[in-house]
Amino acid sequence: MTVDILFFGKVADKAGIRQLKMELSDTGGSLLALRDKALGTVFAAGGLDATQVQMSVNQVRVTGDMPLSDGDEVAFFSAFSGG
Amino acid sequence: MTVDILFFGKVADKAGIRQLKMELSDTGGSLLALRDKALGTVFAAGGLDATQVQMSVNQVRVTGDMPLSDGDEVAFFSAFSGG
Amino acid sequence: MAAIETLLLQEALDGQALYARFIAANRLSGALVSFSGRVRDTSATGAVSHLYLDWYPGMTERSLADIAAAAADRFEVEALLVAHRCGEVRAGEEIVFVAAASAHRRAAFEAADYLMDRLKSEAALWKREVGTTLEGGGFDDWIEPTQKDSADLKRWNP
Amino acid sequence: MAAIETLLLQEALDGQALYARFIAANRLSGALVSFSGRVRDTSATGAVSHLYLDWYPGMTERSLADIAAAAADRFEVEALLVAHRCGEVRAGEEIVFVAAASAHRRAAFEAADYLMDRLKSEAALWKREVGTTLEGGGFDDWIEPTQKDSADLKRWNP
Repeated sequence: MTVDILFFGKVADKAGIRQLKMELSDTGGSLLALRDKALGTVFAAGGLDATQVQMSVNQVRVTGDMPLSDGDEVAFFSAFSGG
Repeated sequence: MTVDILFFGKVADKAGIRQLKMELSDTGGSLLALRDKALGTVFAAGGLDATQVQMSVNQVRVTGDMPLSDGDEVAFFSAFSGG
Repeated sequence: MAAIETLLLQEALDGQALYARFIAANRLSGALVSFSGRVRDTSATGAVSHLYLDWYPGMTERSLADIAAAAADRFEVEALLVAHRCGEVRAGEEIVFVAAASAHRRAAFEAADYLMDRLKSEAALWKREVGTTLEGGGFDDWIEPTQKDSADLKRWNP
Repeated sequence: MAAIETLLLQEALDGQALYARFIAANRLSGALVSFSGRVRDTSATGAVSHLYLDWYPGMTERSLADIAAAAADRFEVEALLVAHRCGEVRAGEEIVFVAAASAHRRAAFEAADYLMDRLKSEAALWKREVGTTLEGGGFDDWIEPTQKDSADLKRWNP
């Protein structure tokens, strides 16, 4: 039971990593728990906090918590800036 | 002492004429007098009245009366429609 | 100082060529907005074969230049191009093309929008629409500015 | 149903070619508005050499398509084209092109304007600006949406 984790933009930059696999069991299967664990480890070095990190699950943006399933693709990223 | 008179748009159409020379002395040298004389003769057949006729003198739009000089170019036309 | 070009064309207006020229001349601008207007083949009256745009040589050119100069005064633009047809313009042909280049996208949009609203009611042109009604009869009508055209213009001078 | 095309391009974006294609595909539309955005060679920070646009394959394409679909729902348009660069975009190169075709000039203007405001804050792209400061040092900064971008977006959802 694993999830694929991707990082984009400033978040990828600060985390110093673009991709990661994590065991779901390590985080109780919740998105916010996964984020907080990632913040506590990967992000801490870059000085990022939760307010700077946006999320998607299977390429759909999510703002609150949700349960994760085996094989889900979770992404953490900074605010979009296009145009 | 003459003025050149030009007609454009619906006004030219209704008047059935695009160009005309008139003696200034016939109208006392005033733009509105010239217009009313033109309305009374050329325009009458087309059923145009003064409210449908806009004016310029020497290619500058004029809304009220003004004295005319020898050789002035006066135009009568309907509302602009471009674009 | 904005670079301003205005064209009154008796022959075909080629928006694609004007766009290419404008984009090539403004490679340092961050934002470029263009508008192209074409004669539609149908109107409320019926099937349109062509428009005829009456014009006043000298005064019409000056009205285009005045409208472009007012847009350049009002918006932070680096370049403006205004091209308008006169004479007979057949259904499917382009009748007007405007483009605005600016450092700022909002200024470029607003300048092009403003140019079009003013051209519609304040360019010295008189438009006649010629075609065939559904019943098969011919029509040939002078087009006067609509209330909508007048409302569009008032947006800029509330 | 509006004809919608969205493109995410890792290579050069040629606005002139896209314009030519769009105008050719929409010869029956009365009004056509286009916007082209280019990377400027200077910013508040200094001389810009290039932008780098990070993207999320799949999600970025879908965000462009969603924004275009929303514009087609909201405005009376006949066709929309949205093209956006990703990856490295050098100063002077085009970064974004949008075009809208409609029977009505106001709808074409509004659709293009709306597309740009949404792309700025809601396309799944992350922009880094790279260059040299006036003092000669290098910079490499992530660009976050500004208050102005957020205000621009709010115009459509007051």
